[in-house]
Amino acid sequence: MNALLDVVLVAGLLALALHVARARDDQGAIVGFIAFGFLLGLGWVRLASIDVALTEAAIGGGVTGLLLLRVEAHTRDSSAPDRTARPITIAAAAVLCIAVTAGLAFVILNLPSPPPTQAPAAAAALDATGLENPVTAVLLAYRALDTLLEKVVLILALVGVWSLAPDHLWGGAPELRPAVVPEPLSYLARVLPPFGVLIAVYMFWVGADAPGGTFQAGTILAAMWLLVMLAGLRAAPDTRRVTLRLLLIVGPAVFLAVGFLGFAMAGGFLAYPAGAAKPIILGIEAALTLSIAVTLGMLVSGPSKRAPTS
Amino acid sequence: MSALANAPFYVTTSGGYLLVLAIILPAVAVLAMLLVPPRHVARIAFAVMAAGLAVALVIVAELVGTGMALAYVVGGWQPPLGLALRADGLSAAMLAMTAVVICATGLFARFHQCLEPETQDGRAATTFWPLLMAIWSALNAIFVGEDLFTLYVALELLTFAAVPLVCLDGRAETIAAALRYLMFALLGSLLYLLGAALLYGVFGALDIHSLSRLDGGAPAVTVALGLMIAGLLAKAALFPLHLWLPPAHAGAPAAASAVLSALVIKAPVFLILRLVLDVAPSSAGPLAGQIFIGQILIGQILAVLGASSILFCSVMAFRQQRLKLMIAYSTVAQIGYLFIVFPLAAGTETLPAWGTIAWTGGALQLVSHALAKAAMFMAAGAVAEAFGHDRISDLGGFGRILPISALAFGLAGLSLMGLPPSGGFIAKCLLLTAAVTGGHPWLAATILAGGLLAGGYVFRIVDRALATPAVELVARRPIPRRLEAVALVLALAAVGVGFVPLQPFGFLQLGRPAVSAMVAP
Amino acid sequence: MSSISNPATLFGLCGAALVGIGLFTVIVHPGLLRRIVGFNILGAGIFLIFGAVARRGAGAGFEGDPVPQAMVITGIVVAFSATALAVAMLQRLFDLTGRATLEPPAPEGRPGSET
Amino acid sequence: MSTAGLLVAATLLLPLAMTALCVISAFRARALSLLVLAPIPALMAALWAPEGTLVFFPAPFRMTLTLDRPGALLLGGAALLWSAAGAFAAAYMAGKPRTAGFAIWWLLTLAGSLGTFVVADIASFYLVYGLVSLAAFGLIAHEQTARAQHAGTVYVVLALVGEACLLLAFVMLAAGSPEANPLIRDVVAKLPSSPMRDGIVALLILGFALKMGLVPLHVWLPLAHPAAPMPASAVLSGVVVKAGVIGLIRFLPFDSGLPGWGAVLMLVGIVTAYYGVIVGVTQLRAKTILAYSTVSQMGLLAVLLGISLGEGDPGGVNLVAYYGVHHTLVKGGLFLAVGIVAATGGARLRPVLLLTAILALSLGGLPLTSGALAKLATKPTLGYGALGMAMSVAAAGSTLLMLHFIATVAGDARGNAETVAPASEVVPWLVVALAALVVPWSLYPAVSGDPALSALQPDAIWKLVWPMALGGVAMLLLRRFRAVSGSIPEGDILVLAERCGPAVRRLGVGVEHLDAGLRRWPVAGLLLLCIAIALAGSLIAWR
Repeated sequence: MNALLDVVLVAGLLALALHVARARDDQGAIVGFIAFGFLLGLGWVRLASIDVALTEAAIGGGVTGLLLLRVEAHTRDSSAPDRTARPITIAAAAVLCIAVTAGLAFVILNLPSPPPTQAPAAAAALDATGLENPVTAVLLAYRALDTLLEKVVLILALVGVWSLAPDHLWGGAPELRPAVVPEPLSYLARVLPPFGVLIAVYMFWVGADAPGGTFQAGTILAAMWLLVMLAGLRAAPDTRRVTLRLLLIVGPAVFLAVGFLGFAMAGGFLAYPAGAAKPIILGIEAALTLSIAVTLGMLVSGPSKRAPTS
Repeated sequence: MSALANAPFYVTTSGGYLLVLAIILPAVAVLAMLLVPPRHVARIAFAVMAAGLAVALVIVAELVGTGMALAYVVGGWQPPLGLALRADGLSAAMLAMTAVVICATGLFARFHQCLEPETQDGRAATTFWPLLMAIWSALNAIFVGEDLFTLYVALELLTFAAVPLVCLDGRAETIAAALRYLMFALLGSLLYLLGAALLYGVFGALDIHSLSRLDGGAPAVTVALGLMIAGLLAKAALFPLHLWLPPAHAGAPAAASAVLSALVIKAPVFLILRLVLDVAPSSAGPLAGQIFIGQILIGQILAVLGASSILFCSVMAFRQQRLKLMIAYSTVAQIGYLFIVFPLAAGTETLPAWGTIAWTGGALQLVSHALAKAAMFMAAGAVAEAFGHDRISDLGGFGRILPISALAFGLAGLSLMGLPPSGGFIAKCLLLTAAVTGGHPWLAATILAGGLLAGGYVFRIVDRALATPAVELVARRPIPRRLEAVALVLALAAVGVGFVPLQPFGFLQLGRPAVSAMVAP
Repeated sequence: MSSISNPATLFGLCGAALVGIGLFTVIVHPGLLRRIVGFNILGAGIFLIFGAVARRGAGAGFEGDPVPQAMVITGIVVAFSATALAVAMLQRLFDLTGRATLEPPAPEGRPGSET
Repeated sequence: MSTAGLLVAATLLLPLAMTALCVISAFRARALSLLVLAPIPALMAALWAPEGTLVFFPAPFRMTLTLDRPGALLLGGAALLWSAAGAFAAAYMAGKPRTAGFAIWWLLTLAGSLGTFVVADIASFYLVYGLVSLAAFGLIAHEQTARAQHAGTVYVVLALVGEACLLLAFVMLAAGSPEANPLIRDVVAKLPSSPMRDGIVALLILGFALKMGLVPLHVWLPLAHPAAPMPASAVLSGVVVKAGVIGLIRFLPFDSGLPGWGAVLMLVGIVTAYYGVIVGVTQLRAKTILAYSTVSQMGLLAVLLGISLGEGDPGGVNLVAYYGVHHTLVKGGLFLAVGIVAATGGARLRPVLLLTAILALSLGGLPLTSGALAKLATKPTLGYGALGMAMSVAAAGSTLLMLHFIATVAGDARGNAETVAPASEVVPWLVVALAALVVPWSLYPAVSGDPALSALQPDAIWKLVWPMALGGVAMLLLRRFRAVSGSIPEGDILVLAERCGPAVRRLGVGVEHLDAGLRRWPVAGLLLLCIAIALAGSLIAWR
């Protein structure tokens, strides 16, 4: 039964991916991609990675889809002729891509057995962190440096997006509200956010011990904020507002501060004092959740569209 | 696993925390810059530059003092579960070079910004600094990172910092160039990530030390390495994957071009070096007396690409009508030299790759090209600033108006041509010696032809600098001496590298296995 | 040789196919927006291969190796950052030129043209 | 370091220091008038430093200097000409634009040129050789006329090719040595047993022949030497070509000899000696005629070098150096003379032309002049067989060429106004001319082993006179064939090479097209996949 479900899932994923590759118009391709994202989330459930499944559904399907739809709507009246590639290019690309896929399939079918894994090592070290969810432990303890760098990546992407504003608008606010706000959107934006915030807080809280965590929670918060801004209930803030900037960096800053405190208190950068690891990690996660929510929201909002106030 | 394998390889050394600082200090600066008002951003940058330069120099001093690699186990979690940082001689040299070029670029950018006080606190000027700091952080992470996934994140950080720099002026052409750069770099990093996934599937670990000790017998390893190296080649813009580099590097502001051409493309090259030497299937390894055939095959493919890059892009550089495009094509050509190192530095039973003169030559080429190319882009920036354009044919006599820039360009050109006394000369001399003694006549011919073509395109500019045009060239605005002086200092540094000894350089072998017996005095 | 009915292998193979489809879209499609979607498909394929590797590494009471799972989460964030940056640049390019492609309207193959 | 050592070191360091001082604008403004001083340490070193002086520079400069017999001979002559030409330049260039730049290029060329005579290690030789080669570009292109630009371009291209040949040769030479930067004499001693011997020697000859201007690599010389300002022409034609001569002296294994390569060098030399004359007599401009004369004379030196190399006679190089000194001073004097004649008119013209004629005919072997001594000194080496005869006929050719030169100069001066060249130009010229006539006498006994008076024997004089007479007759014949003059363009076969220009340009355009194609997105993407598959595939194939 499960095997059948898997096959159907895989078939659906491949069909949707092919649809994205072949669709005539971008809008259809993006709708297909959003569906692909949610299907992929199911696939991750089947791979027993609930953490990833939540992230994939929130980001891959949700926020990325929103981002793509917005830009598609913006650039739709592109008058440039949609030149298609020459047949020879298509044929060569098809051959090479099939070759790559075949090579990968060969490797995947021949992966060593028994499979090498860090699961035992991760489990053995879990006690020292006081956490129950090993993925959170990897993200915030064992490989905390990766996560820290990743947060810098996120912020830097935002710096890059903001740098695309025209000079006279720099520092101003982005504009999300469409010319006409559809009634259902307006309604949803009024009703959903309280629930969203609740779910986010829950996810953040259980993240230490069960699937879920800072990134998933942050994404849901971001989605709620975006909804409010899209419906025009609240305007997007000026990108140079100090409060906004503070919220952006509070997560990474707390993370870094804890890292440096590790020098003094736990004998090394990003080391946690024995016994106090869990509360410290929760503190970092709380700050990160806020920052992620704000960063994602601003990333989707794009560069400034209005001159800064005052 | 033997008992030896159970002893942790990575042990935090006394100066190990410096490696953390090298990565984190610029990252702290990025965060701080977001918070403060625009007028303070540059101050933070200069404070961090001073500190970062000191850190890099202390790392070098520490390495020389102890004669051992620096290492740091982050958070105390041993790899492969946790992450480690490590700096051997080559890494330390890269760190120091990066620090010097970043600091020079910072000064240049500041002087440049001072030319237009009204935009000094504007978008482009303010955004420049966090991007520069992020590049620094990413480069340092790449030079000392030991985990392939950390390196992936650092590579992406590097790309996301470099791309906005390209289109900082906000013109449509530069945005198109930046977008092309972003997309091709993304293609490259995804291929790299794909390879990393396969390697994890085979080994269950991604730290370079674990990978280097495991048997690379599985075909998965070869597929993974092929994907990763190809992905990195795309990011290094080696011919024929250089589509993005000329418009991107030529369109960026002068200070940004200097960093992009001098440093950013060196990061993937550095990683390829590590993959080929440390991860590529050495099967039984040198101890069993086998020559690493896998490395040799990869090396030959890379050398063919490198040689084509040298010849093809040197001709392209010669054909350019715009100064900055010429310098950009010259970058692609000069990167080629770093890839012909692979067959030349093929190690033997008794002499590991890093004990060969070609290894030293390659490292010197990397450093001297970074210094010379940064100097060249800065000089070109001063020229473009003074005359409002960089059309080579209309620059006749610019040497009389901007003598310091012309001198900097000429000295940097000396290094690119491989003429003495310069770092480029020593590098190419060592590579040529390796090619001659190792029986690679085609590579020797390529090195010489590349030098000739470089001579051609450099002299074209020098000739313009000395020319007397029919219509006297007039500077649009005066260029402050200190702006030009930064370029000159870097060019002099490139020449100064020429005074290192002409032999395998002991410092570059520090922290590499089995060198204690063969470090040259 | 692992059994195909094993979900790890099946999804791994699916990932391989997605990589191929993603690469094809990225290379062949002239529209920038579609290329960005292609990158996301390519990324999804890679993450699925990570997922297959993670699933195979189940043990010690976990249903998968947590290390690659964490890597996927980090990877998704990075991929999203890339998408956001690319989309913003595409939008700006469109605002400035009215084009959503990098190819110029003129016939291709002209020397010096930015193709 | 001994005084002699200091002098040798100062040979190189003083001009470099003066160049560095040009950073200061006050010094830069006066640099031109100080040019005369720059070669003084070299002159003193050549006169007083004992043979075999060795100087080691401390690390990291890895430079070793030495002074041996041929080096000292050439160094002395070169330093004298540099100094006098410097004094001449101070007067000649005064008031002209861009003198500071001229002085800087002059000092750099000077440092490199004198350096080639004294450095002893390979890397430093390449350094100073590169310096003289590339800095000379600044002198050649100085006047910025279309001619000068063209000459400069041709010069740089060929100079870079020469550098590349030499770099490869030096690397191959040093490859067998345990030291990274060995002394030249150490590696040359091992050259005959090197497995890459023939390749190395071929590259050495190619590289240095380019600098000397041996046919067919002489094309840059008749373009470049006349293009420079007068004093620069003098040093380019007088001294800078000697960098090639000293290179061959230093790097070819004269101790053991290489008969095959000796013959090659000799053959090239004979061809060059005649070729220079034949093309030279068709030329219309005085400076170009002198440049072709330099080509011809360098051919003679190549013959001498070839004989020494073939016979393994290390003493032969002293003779080469002796002949080189003679040529340095005479050719320098002649180029300066062109400047003096152009600035002189009326009654003063006659003595000036007379001295010019004596100098010119000295190249043909006029008795009592340095040319006579040089020809006599080389006679025993050349022998009295076919080779000796061929060289005597070449001397006749030199006479012919010089008569053509005198006629041209005198013709150019016919319309000169009644003026007198300034003393500040005439004095340096007289010094060079005097030195050209006197110095070889003092060196003759040491080099030839005969007393100087032996050069006054009747049979010695006869050996010199008949070729000159032959040259004179040829000149009379030449006058009849007016069609000859101007029939061959400057740089002769270069014109043929430049026909290839369009083809090269087409190649460049082709490369651009290819680049545009490769840089298209789908193409680059496909290539990326190809490379990935090739990298992975090559490894799998190996398994």
